[in-house]
Amino acid sequence: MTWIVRNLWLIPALPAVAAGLSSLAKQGQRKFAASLAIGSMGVALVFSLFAFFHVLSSIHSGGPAREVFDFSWLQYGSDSLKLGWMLDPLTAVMLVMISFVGLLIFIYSTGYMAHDENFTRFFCFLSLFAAAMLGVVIANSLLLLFMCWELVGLTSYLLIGFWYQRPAAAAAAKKAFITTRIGDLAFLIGMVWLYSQSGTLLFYDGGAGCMEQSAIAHMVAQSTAAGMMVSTAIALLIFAGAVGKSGQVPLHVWLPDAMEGPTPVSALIHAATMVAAGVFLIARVYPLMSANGEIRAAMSSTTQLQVVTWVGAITAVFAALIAVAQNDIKRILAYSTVSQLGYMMMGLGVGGVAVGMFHLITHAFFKALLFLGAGSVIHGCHDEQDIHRMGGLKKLMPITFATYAIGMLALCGFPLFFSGFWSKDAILHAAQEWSVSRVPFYLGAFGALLTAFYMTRQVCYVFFGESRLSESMRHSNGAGSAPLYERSATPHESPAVMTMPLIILAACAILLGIIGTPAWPWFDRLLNGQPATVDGSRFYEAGVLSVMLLSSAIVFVGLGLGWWFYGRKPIASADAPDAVEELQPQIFRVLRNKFYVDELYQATFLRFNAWLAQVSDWFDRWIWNGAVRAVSYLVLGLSWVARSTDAYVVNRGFDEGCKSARDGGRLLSHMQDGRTQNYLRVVGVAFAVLVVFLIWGGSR
Amino acid sequence: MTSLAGCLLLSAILFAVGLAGALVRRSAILVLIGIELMLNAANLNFIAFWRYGPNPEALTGMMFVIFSIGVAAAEAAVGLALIIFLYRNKRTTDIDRVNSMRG
Amino acid sequence: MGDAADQFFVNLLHRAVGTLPAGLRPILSSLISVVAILSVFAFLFAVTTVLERKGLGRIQNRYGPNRVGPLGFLQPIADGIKSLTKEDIVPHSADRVVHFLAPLVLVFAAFSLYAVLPIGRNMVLADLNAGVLFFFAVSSVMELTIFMAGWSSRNKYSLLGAMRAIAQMISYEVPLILSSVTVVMAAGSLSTVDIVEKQAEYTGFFPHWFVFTPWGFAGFLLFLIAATAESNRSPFDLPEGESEIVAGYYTEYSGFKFALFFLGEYLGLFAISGLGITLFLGGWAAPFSFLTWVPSYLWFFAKLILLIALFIWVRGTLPRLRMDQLMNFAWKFMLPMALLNLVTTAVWHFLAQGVVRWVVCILMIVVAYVLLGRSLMHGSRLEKRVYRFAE
Amino acid sequence: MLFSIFAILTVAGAVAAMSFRNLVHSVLALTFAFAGLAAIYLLLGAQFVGLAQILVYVGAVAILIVFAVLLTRDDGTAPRSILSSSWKESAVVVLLVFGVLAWTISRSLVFGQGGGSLPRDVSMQEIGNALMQRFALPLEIVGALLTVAMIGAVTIAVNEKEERR
Repeated sequence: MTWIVRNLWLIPALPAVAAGLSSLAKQGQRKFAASLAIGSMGVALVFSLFAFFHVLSSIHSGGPAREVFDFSWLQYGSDSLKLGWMLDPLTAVMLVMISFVGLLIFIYSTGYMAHDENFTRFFCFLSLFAAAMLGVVIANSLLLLFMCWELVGLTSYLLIGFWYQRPAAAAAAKKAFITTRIGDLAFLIGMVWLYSQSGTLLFYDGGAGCMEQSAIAHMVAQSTAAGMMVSTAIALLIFAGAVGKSGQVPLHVWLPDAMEGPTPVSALIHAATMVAAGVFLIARVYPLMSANGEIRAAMSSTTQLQVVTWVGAITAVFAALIAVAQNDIKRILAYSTVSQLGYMMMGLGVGGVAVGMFHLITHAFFKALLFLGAGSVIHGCHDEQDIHRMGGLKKLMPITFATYAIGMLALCGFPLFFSGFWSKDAILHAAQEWSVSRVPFYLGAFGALLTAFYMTRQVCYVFFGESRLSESMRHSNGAGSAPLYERSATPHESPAVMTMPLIILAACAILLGIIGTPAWPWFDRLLNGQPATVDGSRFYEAGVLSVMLLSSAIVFVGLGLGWWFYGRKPIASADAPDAVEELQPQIFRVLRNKFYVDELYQATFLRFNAWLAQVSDWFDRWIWNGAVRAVSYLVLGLSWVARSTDAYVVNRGFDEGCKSARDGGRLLSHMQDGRTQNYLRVVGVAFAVLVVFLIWGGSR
Repeated sequence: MTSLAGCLLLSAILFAVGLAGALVRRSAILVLIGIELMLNAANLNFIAFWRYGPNPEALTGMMFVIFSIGVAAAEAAVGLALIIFLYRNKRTTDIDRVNSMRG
Repeated sequence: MGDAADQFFVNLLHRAVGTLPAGLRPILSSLISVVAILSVFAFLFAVTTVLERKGLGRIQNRYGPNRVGPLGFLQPIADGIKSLTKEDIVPHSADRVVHFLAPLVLVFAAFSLYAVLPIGRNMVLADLNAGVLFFFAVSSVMELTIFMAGWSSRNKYSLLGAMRAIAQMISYEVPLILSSVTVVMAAGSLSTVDIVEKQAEYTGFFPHWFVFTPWGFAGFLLFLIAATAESNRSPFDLPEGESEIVAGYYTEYSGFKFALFFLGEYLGLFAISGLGITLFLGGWAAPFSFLTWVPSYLWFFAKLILLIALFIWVRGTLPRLRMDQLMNFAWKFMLPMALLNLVTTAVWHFLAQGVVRWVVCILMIVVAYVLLGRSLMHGSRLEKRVYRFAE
Repeated sequence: MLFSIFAILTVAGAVAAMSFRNLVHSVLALTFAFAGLAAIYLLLGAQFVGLAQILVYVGAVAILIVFAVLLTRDDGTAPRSILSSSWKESAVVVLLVFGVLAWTISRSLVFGQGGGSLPRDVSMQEIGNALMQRFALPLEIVGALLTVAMIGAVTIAVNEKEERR
């Protein structure tokens, strides 16, 4: 076992140490904290590159693709709990991605947070997050992974609520934390179940691991009460954790709110790395996901994978639809993140690890790029986030515009030159060949269209036309925690420390596409642990070319539509209503004159979209929030359920029903008078009853 | 009659007395005392079962009591700290008047 | 001949008991030895009072008591008669029962401390295999009695004194116990008898007392200081600091009860010195192998007298501390040193015999001592005095 | 014989502790009860536990409670009765619990069977080995718990004035 494998723990350890040290730093010591965080991240990146090339060489020399290092953590009785880390292509790729993007975002943050007085705290949290995330990636034990997973959740909570003075931020942080808890609970149950089944939580332990043949077979063999295989049940439980963490329907509600945090955080945590952790988790436990009974061994896709696919596909379209109707620049990106995550899940479901992971990697780069660009825009416009109030930034912030455009094209999947195209194309191709159903394929295609559309809309609003910022200055006099620096009325290009990362990321967003083309499926092979070969003929394999053509066509349609609606003529003023929300007669006329498909479009799609947005919004507000609350107020659970239902009725307008329900709630809550002795008395009675019951049970 | 039953009866009586104190009195400190008493009753049971149990060599009951004494010390410290804090805020230790948790 | 003299009292006891009916033997034998111990140490108490007063007198350049009897050595008798005949005043608002119980329980506890002290070969009342633990358990009861005394007599000085005493005793109980635990670790037993047996061996003519090891020496010093504080003697006599709070927790006591408190204090002092002797100074073991013919109990009492003399000397020499100084000393110096001493003992235990472990252990202790002292000194700058515990 | 004496003393102490009006008195009675329990432990051959009981409860917990009592003088507004408002129901519950316990013991198999022979008292070495080997993990956990409890107690009860100083 080589040095790098034995000392892989150094990679997360370094940022962790940095976090610890900078937590001791005083508020004033900005340079110290920042340099510490960035330095540690840089070293971590170097180590990650070592690891990466180690894996490459071992693959090309036909060596083992996966090396693990286990150690026994604590001894209880005769048994012992083992933790460990592993180095395999998946880990290596994720390591490089995280530490690289993380490093760039750290550098960017020094510029973005320059005016915040809690600078050191910010970097302490960031480093802690990086440490936890790297820990997730290298973990070879589901337990270790879970610990780091929770740590990641915690840091996300801390960073969303970084500006805790804002009630919105605090609420968002709480929401994110609690919502993900729901998924994590399922995850925990699944983990415990897995342990009880396989007796270990190590993934790979020389044949004894829980992701290896024997354990899988053992789990496939049994079946639960509902008749489903134990492996399926566990896989679904774990998937629930992934759903919570990477914002799939129905647990996506927290992700848009998470944008209350500082933009670098949104970029690092809620676009590039943490939300991808769910996808990574699924990829990590893929053996379990694809575990199939001998009976149905013939059929390619397992129940759990089908669930993953469907959830992913639905999420992709669902979030994309919402994104079309948003006005906050960051929320648009957030919803697009959700939908892209849906793509990844779908890719995992239909096409296996490589497809999903490839999209994860490319998405990490261009979405980080987009967020940082948005951050730069916000920074330049003095914390203005409403795209109606921007515009004309193309001239004022040229670098930002260029990089943002690249990112946007990559996200839309603009053909041939951008990484997003190849990864999304791979997913679509896999979806098309999926044996179970074609519907995910169509959903994905539709999602791609929408993606192109709303990104175009956003870019038009933000960068084209003439600036509407001056008037917005009147509207928003210092939003929330606007850092106090001289407010030049005109937006300005951000400092180099912020634009450099943008440029680098943009370069990556273009170049990364190369490693995943059908002609040279280097990434795919890498994850499967084989060297890759260049072969142009693969383009002409079944369906590849057609799918490519189709998707690029979709992209062009989307871009075209977007441009048609928004870019063609500059938006008049900040208060001018959205072009598509049919409030403007001339756009109506134009559309009608154009071709009547658009009217159909108007009548069905936009209404549907608005309605769907409302419905989902309503869902967010009542159902899922209600659930979250119910969990949080366990003591008043019953009465709270009553409350949320009666609120639901209020929405529909049945007041008397609501009143009765509320009375019921109050009644129930009266059981909780704060008298300790009453509780104690109840305990005593319960004890007596229990004893009597047991004795009689025993005598029978 | 120092037999197992004797110990059990004694511990039952102690438990009941402690419970009475914890339930009937209104002073928070005395409630805490009652709880301590109940704890000791439980300890007595452990010792008794260790002493008359199948294999005293295992020392399990004894160990349990040692640990429970340690935990009881911690519990007393924290409980009294809480009571003092309560007193500092409400100027009373009468738990009839401490019911701000009522739903 | 030495053995006969050594075991004289033991054999005597056996003889005396042998004449009795078999049923009563165990009870009566222990009863007899209890009586013996009571009388011996009560006598020692009487003698010590005189010696202390005379010694202090000489230190303060005056004669001590020298009227009653030859050289005033009958003074204690006079004192006893006086305290017996004095009127026993109980404050009106006092809590009579507790006020009455406190001195009795104190003296009882103080006497029961001697149950586990081996005052000579085979001369121990009860060889519990948790003897040291017993000692500390009982001595912790004494704190409660002090509280009873202070609280029951409804007097602010009494209560203040009691609070001070309890705070001080609890704080110093920690280093006391920790420094004794080192010995327990080394001897591998909690039984005082075993501990003494362990020390009663000789290499050449040199004994295996635990004082003669680095950790033992440090432990002994810590033990001495903590013991002084435990028995509320100067320079740690804040609880009854006459100039501050009249007489501490027994302000309201008079006559015989006061005498009982006095007795209890001194008995506690003897007992804890005896424990120190047992743990560190080899109990009844002779200092040199060629002196083993001297009866063991004589050695014990010789060492006891020596320690008492040391205590008297200290009392005559050192001024009284301030309360916060007291606490700081306990928690910032004694406790860390005691803990480090534990570690040192473990190191000593696991290192091989020879020069190395001496060097290592001495270095550990000395370095720690210097560093700790430096750091504590470093913080202390002259500033306005804050009566944190007096307010 | 001895056992029953100690038992009676203990119960008397406990009852007194629960029924005294003056809290300090009840604490003293409580220590009496604890001492009785310790004696019973010694009687049952659990020397270490008995002495630890005295050391911890009489030496530490009692003092702690006494301090708490002195630190919380209740203001005069408290109603005269020492019984809580809902003491009747509580009494019923107590009787119920005790009845159940006694009934259980009375119909359990061990009832009426004579005591076995006293096992040779366990040496400290055994206890130490057990603590250091089989029960090492619980020991460490208890240590951690005590540390945490100490810190927590200090932080809860620390006086704001002293904080500022």
